Amino acid sequence: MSNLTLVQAVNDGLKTAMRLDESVLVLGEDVGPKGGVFLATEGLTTEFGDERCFDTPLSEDGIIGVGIGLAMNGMRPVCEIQFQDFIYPAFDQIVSEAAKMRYRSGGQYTVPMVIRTPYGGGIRGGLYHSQSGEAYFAHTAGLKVVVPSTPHDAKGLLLASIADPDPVMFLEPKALYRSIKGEVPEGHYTVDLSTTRTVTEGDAAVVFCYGAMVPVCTTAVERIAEQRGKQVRVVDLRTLLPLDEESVLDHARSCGRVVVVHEAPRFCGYGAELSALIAENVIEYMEAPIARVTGFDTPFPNTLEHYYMPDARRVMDAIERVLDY
Amino acid sequence: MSNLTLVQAVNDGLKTAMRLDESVLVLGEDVGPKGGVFLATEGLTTEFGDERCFDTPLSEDGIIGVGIGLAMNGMRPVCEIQFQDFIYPAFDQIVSEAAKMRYRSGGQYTVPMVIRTPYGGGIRGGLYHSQSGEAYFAHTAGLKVVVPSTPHDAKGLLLASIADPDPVMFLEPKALYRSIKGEVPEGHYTVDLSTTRTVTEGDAAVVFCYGAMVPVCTTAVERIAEQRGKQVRVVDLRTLLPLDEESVLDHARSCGRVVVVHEAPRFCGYGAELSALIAENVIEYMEAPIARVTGFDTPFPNTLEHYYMPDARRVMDAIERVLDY
Amino acid sequence: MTETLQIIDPAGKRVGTAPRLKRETLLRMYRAMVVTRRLDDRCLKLQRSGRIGFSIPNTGIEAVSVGAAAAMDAARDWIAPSYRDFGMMIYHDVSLEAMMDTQYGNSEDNARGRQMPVHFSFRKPMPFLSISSPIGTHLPQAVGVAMAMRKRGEDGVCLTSFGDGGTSSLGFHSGLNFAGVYSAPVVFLCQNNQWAISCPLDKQTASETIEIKGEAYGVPGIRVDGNDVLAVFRVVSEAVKRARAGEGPTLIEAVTMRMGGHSTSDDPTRYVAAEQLAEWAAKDPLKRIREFLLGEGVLDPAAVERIEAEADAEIGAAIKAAEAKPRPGLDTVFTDTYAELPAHLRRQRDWCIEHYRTRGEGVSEEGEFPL
Amino acid sequence: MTETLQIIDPAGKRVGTAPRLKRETLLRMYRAMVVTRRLDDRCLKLQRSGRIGFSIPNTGIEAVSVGAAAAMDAARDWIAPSYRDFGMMIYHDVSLEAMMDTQYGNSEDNARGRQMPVHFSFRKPMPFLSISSPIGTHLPQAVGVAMAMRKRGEDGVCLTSFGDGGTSSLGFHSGLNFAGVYSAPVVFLCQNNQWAISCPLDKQTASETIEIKGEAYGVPGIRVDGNDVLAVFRVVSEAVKRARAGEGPTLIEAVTMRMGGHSTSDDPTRYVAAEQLAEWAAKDPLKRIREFLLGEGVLDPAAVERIEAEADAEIGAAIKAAEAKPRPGLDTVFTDTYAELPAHLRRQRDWCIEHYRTRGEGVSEEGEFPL
Ligand SMILES: Cc1ncc(C[n+]2csc(CCOP(=O)(O)OP(=O)(O)O)c2C)c(N)n1
Ligand SMILES: Cc1ncc(C[n+]2csc(CCOP(=O)(O)OP(=O)(O)O)c2C)c(N)n1
Ligand SMILES: [Mg+2]
Ligand SMILES: [Mg+2]
Repeated sequence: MSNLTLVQAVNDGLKTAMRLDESVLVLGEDVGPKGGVFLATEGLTTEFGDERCFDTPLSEDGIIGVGIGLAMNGMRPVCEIQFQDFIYPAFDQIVSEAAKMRYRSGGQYTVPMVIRTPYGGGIRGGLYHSQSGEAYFAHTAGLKVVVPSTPHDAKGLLLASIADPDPVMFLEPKALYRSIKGEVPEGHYTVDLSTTRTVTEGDAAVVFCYGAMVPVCTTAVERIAEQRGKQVRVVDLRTLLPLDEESVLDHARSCGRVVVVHEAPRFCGYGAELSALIAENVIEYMEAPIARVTGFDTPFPNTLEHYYMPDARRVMDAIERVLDY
Repeated sequence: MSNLTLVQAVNDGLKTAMRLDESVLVLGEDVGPKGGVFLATEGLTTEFGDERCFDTPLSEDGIIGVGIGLAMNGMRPVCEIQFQDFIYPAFDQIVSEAAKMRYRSGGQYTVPMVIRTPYGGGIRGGLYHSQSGEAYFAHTAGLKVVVPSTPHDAKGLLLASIADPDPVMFLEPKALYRSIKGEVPEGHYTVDLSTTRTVTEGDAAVVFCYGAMVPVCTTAVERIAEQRGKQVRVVDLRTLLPLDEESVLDHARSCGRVVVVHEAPRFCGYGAELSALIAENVIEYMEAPIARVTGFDTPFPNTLEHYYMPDARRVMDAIERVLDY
Repeated sequence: MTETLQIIDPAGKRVGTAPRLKRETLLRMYRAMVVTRRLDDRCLKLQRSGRIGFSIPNTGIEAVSVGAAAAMDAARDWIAPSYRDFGMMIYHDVSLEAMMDTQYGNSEDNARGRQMPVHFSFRKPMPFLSISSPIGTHLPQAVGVAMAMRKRGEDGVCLTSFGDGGTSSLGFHSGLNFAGVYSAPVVFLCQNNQWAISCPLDKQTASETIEIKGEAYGVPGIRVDGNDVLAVFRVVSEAVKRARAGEGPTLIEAVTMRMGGHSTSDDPTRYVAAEQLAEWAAKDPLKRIREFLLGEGVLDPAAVERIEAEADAEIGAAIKAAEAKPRPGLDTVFTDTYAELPAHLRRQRDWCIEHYRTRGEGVSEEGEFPL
Repeated sequence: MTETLQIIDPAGKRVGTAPRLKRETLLRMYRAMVVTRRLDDRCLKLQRSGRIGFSIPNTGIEAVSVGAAAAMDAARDWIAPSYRDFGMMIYHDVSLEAMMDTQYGNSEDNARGRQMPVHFSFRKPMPFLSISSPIGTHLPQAVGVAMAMRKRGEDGVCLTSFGDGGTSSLGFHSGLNFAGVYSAPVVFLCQNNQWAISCPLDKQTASETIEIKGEAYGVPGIRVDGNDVLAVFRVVSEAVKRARAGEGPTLIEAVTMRMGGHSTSDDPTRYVAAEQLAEWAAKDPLKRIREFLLGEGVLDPAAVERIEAEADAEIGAAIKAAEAKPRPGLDTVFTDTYAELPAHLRRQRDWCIEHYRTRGEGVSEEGEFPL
């Protein structure tokens, strides 16, 4: 066990995978000598050489396209996209190619590739260093979408993603990169994909969240507990696709009151799918409207980013709304 | 009035706009002498010359990027993307640039541009000539997303979109291009964006749909009326973003039973937002689960496409489920 | 203007030094071109008669596909073809029945009937990367495939083929750039057939040639007569040799002409001038190699007839076999989305199969459907 | 190797024919370079002291921005700059206060505090296209801007600037290709400053030069000493002349060096060798033009001091003014998403303003926030 930040846990996960498996490669912009703009790949080129961790030209299309080729021919590429906001030049390679290769070739060609990228607000990055695009990927059949919220899960989910036979979008909450530390086991271990984590117990209501919103929601339910003595459950989804739908429906059924939280814009955001699943399968158990706490349906601002992003107080308001309904 | 197919109505709309406004331009692959692969731009180069309707190199990124530049400098470009499946190379220009230009420049630069593209299944096009990607765009603040389902609306909504000061994704249901005809007024008229259309009256339940699913849903409710004497309302959303939420909530409230239909994959599809809106605002009026009838969460197949796409019978099953709940 | 390598002139006369090739190799190339020409023709007819949904004309470009494929070693190389490369698979003895299974999208189609016709995907006898509709996406993928071999210390090469329109795609730019930077063992083969659907070359790019685009990436370029199968074979062989030796990628521009429509959905008379077709008809690649081989005594009129007759028989048999196969099972709509069906897809599959069973339409596993 | 145009050598001696320029123009260029150098320095200090969030070092590249901007006509041309082009706006008299408003993201920032610092956007005194973070997206946009002028029969030209890393982007490929095909009046200016964050030029592309990439698009390319403001001015002026005359686009490679970090978040000592910096320090563009103008008698030591003092005063005043302005109002989170606020955004705005009012945080219109 060692006490690591989330970004150190990612770095540890990459090193662990590369030590165990020669075919694991890391590529992306500035991942080499510089170690990545957030230092997630620090030391990899030194330890594994520039054949296994290498800088690429400034082309996300190239990074993912080449990654797909490497993956189809026996390698396990881990591609870094410097900011999730800059992934769109590669959208075609991800959505048209990586996600559909197995299907369209009847399994003859497959893409065991991980795409790591920091997402979300909180660093004063404005429109293009703050986005949360998970819904674009969660709507894309053939992809898996993973979002860790603790150092332990970051390493365990990353190792599970690298071992996965299909392409995985690994979205890292950059707001948590250095703001939280946690115990991380040495060496290799995995956290199963498509499993949720119950962060706090309680059945007055359930809050579904992921990534950087997990600590925000935890703070909110702690205050609710203090102020109203009500125990609210927080569930960290961890894998957005394929989602553990049974778990979501069980939590919703047993609590009867649901709040869904994410920092991405609301309209057609990931939270909509959670609400829809519940409204379609367990609506009869709902004792209140299904509330959403999200970013606004605008681009991401800079000076006022903290008024854009959901915070504990906004989550508390929603919890109180469903409790008092 | 003249009786036109949907694709002829689009062509008529383009000619009408180009005759009235010098600044309206049409660009895209094969839109010139060939008249577009679906003939939507037939005759434009002949009538308006190749300065106003011109073929482009094979680059969607270029088509949209150049279109944005034309729009920022006083033109009203109408860009054609040959199939919606091929729009992803331009995803960055659409999502990062067109959608955010007004916001990030404080309104100094704006993008009055229309992106026309045929979407959806039904022509045996397999993975890459059948997709329905509306949810990707509906989740993108700054865009408008319009989907016509009749020749009359196709022309009227297209003219409204061309006149709109913001970028509009104009998704044309290719399955309806020639399969339906309808009366279309001569000359210029518009159908307001962000307004829905009630296709059939009734209050036993309401079916929300758009594009190629509208006739499918209409057939389904007719059969339901015959077989069970229940009148079910069909609402054609027409504009997916900004959605007329009040109208959706009113219909849901007054019917109490809701079915949402689209051919795109279900998970994080557009239907999820409709369910979420209802579950958040009028859940107390719901007398049954909110049912979704959609394509499956897989890529789009070819030989078996008719088993992938929702048809009247699948919509009927869902209506009966909510009626009998 | 860069000169264009030619070995056999349109009349079939030798004008350059032909590569030293065994008699069998020459016949194998010729045979592949004959089969390609005739299979293409049959597919167009099958489409017109409504028995298959779609096809892509290959007439006029056979020398590019076959000449290039002949330069590749099935034992260690990969090919990432375009959709207009029937000849590559045919040269490497992919079974015509397997190809027709994809044309019909039947239960034995490698792509399980999920892709449109002509979107082939084979692993044997050598890897033919799954063909995609989006243009150019396979170029950076080919670079990755090639880099993987280098990283493992193998000496394989990846050949990737695309059209003149493909040079405008994202994948061309990122593919050539990455290949140049990493000196990847890739051969980029541009089948310059003058048209991208209705877009003529001069509206596609203002560059003097396509071959010259290699300069932008530090990738040597060369231009070859695409209707001269021996010339194509030679330049691709030389590029493969360089790549194997670790000397990096090459961009080859094979100048030819699309003699048919873009696809069975296209009407080229709307935009292709009759003169252009006539001019190119005189340079027909198949006639050219036939005349050459007859002159060299490799072929005689009897052999010509025999090869054509064998080709027709083989094609006929393949069509008959493919047509007899049922449609894929309903479960193939769901399988291969992931390695394993996740819970939500299991539910969707079970619902789907049950739904259509109650409708009396389609039984999953057996793949039988009422007409 | 293509030769690189130079007019003034590092010592400030004339080695080529200088463009005929009025005294005032020379002084205006010099002044703009001085202001750029000093404003850049102040912004880095403001960031270190936490008064602004971020900035982009401009030191070393001033001659590229200023020389190019000086070739543009504010009355009819457009500029689509990169984020490392302070000098372009400064040359064209964009007010330093307006620039600092963006650096602070205050209530008078043109971008309403929505963008990060250095993402400028101006309409006056001439159009400076809104700067985006995504690399290369503005190239095809610049082509569209230029095409619009042609279609209206205007003779305006659009200058667009980007870095060496930008040549790998989608926008470089589509922008140059479309410009070549439509012969659009665009000047593509690559500020080759040797680095893309930590990626050196030879890992960015294997091409011999960047200028040569024009060949791939039929766009003439030329290479110029980017630390020689007169040489940059001359090649850009010639390219503008061609473009105005309807002779189409040009690709210019201005060879220079990024003397600071990529941004205030970057530590270049991790990857840039001290030798490289020393070598380029000797070629400093500002010192070079100063020596030249002193030699020409256009400047004297007193004028040098005066110009620097004036610059500092102006910069100080701009910072003081910008810092005094409040943050933007809460409603600016919602406005400008569309021309008019749609119903759902009106609801979200009203909820937001009400929510934070009850929390005692922030009153919309007035834009006042408790610290
Ligand atoms: C990204 C993308 N855009 C558009 C299309 C539609 N399309 C299919 S083939 C084609 C032309 C391709 O021309 P070329 O690359 O020269 O190949 P050829 O068909 O001539 O062999 C186009 C535009 C596509 N398949 N993919
Ligand atoms: C599409 C995209 N990918 C990655 C980035 C992150 N990034 C910002 S600047 C930069 C390097 C740009 O280098 P260059 O084009 O040479 O311009 P310079 O900074 O040297 O002026 C990178 C990789 C980005 N902004 N956009
Ligand atoms: Mg072609
Ligand atoms: Mg640079």
